[in-house]
Amino acid sequence: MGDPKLQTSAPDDDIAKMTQCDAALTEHPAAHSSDVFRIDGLNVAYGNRPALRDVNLSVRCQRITAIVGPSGCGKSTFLCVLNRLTDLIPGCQVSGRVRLEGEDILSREYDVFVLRRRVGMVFQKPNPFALSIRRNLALPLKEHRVAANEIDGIIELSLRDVGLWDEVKDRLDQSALELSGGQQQRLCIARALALQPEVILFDEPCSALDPLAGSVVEDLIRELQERITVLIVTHNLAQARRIADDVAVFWHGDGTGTVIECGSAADVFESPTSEITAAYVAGARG
Amino acid sequence: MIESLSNPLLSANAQGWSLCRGGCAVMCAVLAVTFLSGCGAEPDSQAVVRDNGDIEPARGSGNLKLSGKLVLTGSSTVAPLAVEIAKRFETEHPDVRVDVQTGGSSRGIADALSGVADLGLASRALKKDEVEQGLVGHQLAIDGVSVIVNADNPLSSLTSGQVVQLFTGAITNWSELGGEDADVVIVNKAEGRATLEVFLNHFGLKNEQITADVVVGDNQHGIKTVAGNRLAIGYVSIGAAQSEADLGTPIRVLPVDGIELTTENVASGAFKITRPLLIVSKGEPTGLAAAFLDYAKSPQMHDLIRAQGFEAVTQ
Amino acid sequence: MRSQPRSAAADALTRTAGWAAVFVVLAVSGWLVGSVLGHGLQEVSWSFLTSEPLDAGRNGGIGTVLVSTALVLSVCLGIAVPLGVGAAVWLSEFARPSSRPVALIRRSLDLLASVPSIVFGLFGMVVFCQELRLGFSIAAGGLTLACMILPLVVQTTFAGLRSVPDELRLGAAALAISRSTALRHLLLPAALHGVVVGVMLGLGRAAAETAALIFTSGYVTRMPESLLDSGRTVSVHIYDLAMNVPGGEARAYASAAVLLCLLLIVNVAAAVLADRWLRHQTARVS
Amino acid sequence: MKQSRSNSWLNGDRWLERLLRLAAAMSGCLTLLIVAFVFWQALPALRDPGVARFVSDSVWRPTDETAPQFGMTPMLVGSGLVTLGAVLLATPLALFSVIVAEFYSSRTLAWLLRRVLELLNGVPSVVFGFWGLVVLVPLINAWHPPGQSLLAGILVLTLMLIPTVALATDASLRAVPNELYRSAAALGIGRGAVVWKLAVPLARRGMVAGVLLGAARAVGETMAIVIVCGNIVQMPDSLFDPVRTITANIALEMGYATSGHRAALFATGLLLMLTSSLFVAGAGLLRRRRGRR
Repeated sequence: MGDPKLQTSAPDDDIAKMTQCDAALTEHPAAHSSDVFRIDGLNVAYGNRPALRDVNLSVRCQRITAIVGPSGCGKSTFLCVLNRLTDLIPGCQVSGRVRLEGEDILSREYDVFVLRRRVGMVFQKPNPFALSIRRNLALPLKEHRVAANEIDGIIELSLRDVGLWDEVKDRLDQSALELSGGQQQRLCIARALALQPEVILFDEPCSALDPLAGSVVEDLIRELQERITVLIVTHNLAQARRIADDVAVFWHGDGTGTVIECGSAADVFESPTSEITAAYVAGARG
Repeated sequence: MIESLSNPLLSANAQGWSLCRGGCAVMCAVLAVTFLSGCGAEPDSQAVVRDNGDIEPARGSGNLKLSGKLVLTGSSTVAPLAVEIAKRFETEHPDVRVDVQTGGSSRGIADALSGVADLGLASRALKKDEVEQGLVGHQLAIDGVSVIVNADNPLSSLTSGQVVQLFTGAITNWSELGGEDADVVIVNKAEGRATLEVFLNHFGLKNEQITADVVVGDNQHGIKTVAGNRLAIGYVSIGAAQSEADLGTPIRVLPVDGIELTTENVASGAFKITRPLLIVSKGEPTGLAAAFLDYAKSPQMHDLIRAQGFEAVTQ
Repeated sequence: MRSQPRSAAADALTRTAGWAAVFVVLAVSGWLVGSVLGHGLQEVSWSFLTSEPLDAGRNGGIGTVLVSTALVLSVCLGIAVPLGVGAAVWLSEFARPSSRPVALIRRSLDLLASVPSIVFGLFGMVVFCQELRLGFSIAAGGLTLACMILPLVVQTTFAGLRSVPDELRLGAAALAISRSTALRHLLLPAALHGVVVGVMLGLGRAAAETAALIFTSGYVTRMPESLLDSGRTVSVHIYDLAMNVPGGEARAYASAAVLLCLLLIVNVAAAVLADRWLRHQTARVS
Repeated sequence: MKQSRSNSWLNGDRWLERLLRLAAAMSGCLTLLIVAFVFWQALPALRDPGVARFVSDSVWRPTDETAPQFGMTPMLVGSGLVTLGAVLLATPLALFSVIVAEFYSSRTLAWLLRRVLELLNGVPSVVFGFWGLVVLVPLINAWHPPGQSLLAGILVLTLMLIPTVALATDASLRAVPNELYRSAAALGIGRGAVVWKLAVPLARRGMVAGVLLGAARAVGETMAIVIVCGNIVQMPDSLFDPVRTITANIALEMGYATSGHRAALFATGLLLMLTSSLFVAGAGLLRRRRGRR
């Protein structure tokens, strides 16, 4: 994976996969060859307190899947399971099966470093490191043994991808903390993109930004969809309607979250099967 | 949440006992390594001294080449003097190293007994049980104990009886002795100090009879306390008191029973509140230790002894 | 803290109380430090700094004593800093916070901090000088001091690391950055002030220590030839002159003034270096 | 190929972890070693007069040939009072100074303050004691003799604690990222609120650590206390009464103590460590309970 050749060839693989992608909605929970993630019977608990119960979901390749639902229903926890950031939380127990292209990522043998490289993540609050803009991107690249002579190229490419290059190309060696909030968030996305992930998880990426910066990030996410599978947690139903191909609605009962509805955005928003979903998305309509 | 997130851990479970065991093992290993290196270093200190046992006839003569290392530990009162003697000894015998360490008379005695030190330093006479264990005291110098008051105190002398009354609380106000109308502040020495024992013995007191207001440790501590308190009365080593008074520290040495507390009076025995300053050896010393002891007791050392405010013993 | 004063009033109160506190602290420290320097500096000369003590310290200088001090402190910091920072990093970044070893180690370090220094001295004397046959030596003194300042280094470094926000750790993990890299480039720089403060506090305490050293590194004023030689440190020298040598007060002040000046130089150097390193870390071109 | 590479990263981490764990374990074991050492030295006294006598005897007279007495309570109280007083005085002074340095002052003054505190931290305790004896004690004496007193001890110790508490607090305040303050200011939150509701809670851990370290230093401090506290073994009735702390007692008598007396001194040291560890444990419990609420 660290081999630059492999990296440059990765997009080709993605294109190949895209051609296999079925435009039709995947029937839940049936298997589908184009599914990136298949989650079966996922349970998560913090100590004795269950947080997610029996989550079943498939995530389609090169689509934007929006995860919506009220606060505290385990959406962010769910994202953290997908790149095993849950490992970092003491007392967090995860059971069930989460398969990334057929491989069970929850198994002990599965290498989390490989997983996190394949599945990038962007957080709600921009979290650039207290380093220069350049080093923010270079540090993870070096960590993944990307050849030194390629790093500058990848940095430029990634910054161009997020539309930041022209804004920062003259001050790459200044602290990333001097950027504005929106710029910081785009830097974080660029940082994730630089590692050529197959999937990017967004945890409410726009909610800490002003509306203008938020819409820039939103547009960016929509562009990414052409190359990468996107999972996005959002409170903003309007945003979900604007960008999502598929939608999964999380709800909580007895303090435990679960998926109550999933499907294409059109289906979920226009003809929800569950009454709760109907009531919930009514907010988005109104 | 912050609390619960606060320790990122990639499934590395810390097992308490294996941890402790590992730690102990490493600790032992480290100790062992240091131990070995310590052993390696030892011969050039102790063994040489032992070698010197063979040239014992050289006692006291500076002509014969002495070499090796001598360790002296003990009384903080004697230590500065011992350092000066050691320095002079080293210049005469360039291959000899004499290390002086402090820590109190009891330590000097204990170290001489256990062999940690070649010679011990003590600022009091040996007790009976210490002599029974084979310790020999070699008197290096003599030190007097004098009563001191603040320089503002109008008193010019005291009788033994007055000292006893003051320290036992029979007199609590300076006006009873013709001073100002204020409470006396008694400065006593801490348990175990040689000065305390000498003082108590001389006046026939017991420590629990003394109604102390302040308890001090070292001589300088007592001097500074009396210097800073108009109403204080205490007792300290005479050499220290005199040299401080000469330097302008606001204290005054009070003659007791009319005997001026000069070092000459101490030397002649006219002044009786005295204590011996000893070098202690286990059995009769041999080799380097004996050479050093003879040197220390020789009359050439008298200037050093007086420079430290003590009185030399004239035999 | 629990009361919720109105912001403006709280601000004014905090400001007043704060400046009062600063005034008290500066005034009293100034008084103390000023009186030491005032009494001491007039005695300080080049020959005082380079020559050997004479006449129990009343004459001569403190050259050999300074050398011994430097050696004892080097041994002490050379052991306590790696050990202490390492332990703090493990406690903060690797161990579970509620696990028994962590609680045990932290509790025991708290206990260690309250051991009277004279007990450390006796411990050092028995363990390092006698059992390990180091004798009265600079090595034994340094080891004893290392034991003494260890809690200080661990606790301040630990506190510094714990104040680093967890987003940084999650962000690094999401980019599949290994913990060694995250520590070196992200966490330790962020906690640098804690580490530096820990080391500085430890250094100051070690330089100021008397009781523990009288029993271990000893009282000898000769120029040390190796770490196995006994050597008197400045604070032991000050103690001896002030409390044990009649007429030693002037030289005690002079030695204290020298000690303070040296500490000031070391502290300023450390502060400047830490700042510069932080800036360098931010801006370094990869 | 993926596997082997990533495993090498993991191995790096694993080795680092082992190394660090070793460091932590060694630190822990060191304490065990010291406690064991003190216990071993104190054992004769724990056996012979026995622990009960430490509390039940009314006076401390360990060298009496006929009826030695081993009452440690007044000295334990002395240690406790001196520590308590110094911590109560030093904590607000340190905390407020640090807050000023961080939020209210120019960078130059903050820098200066930090250097002064570091300098103060490196002043040998004998210098504190000497200064206290020459300057502070005569002042107190003029007010209420004999001057060497609980109060003098508390004041000198306060001065010694301020750097420890302040610098530890400062370090954790500075570790709170600046944007946090900036964003709070941007939201129109006043500085007072930023300080008390944002910065102080975030840096709480460092503060508590600082105060605990300071308290521990206060408990263990010897030289300065010996010089200014007067060292009379008694229950003080007022701030102006002299007291003897356990550490002062050890320092005063250890150099002159033999066998049984020496063991008794170690026993006082052990008692001191146990008491202070109980307090630390109690503080920890309190913290945890409040954290849960």
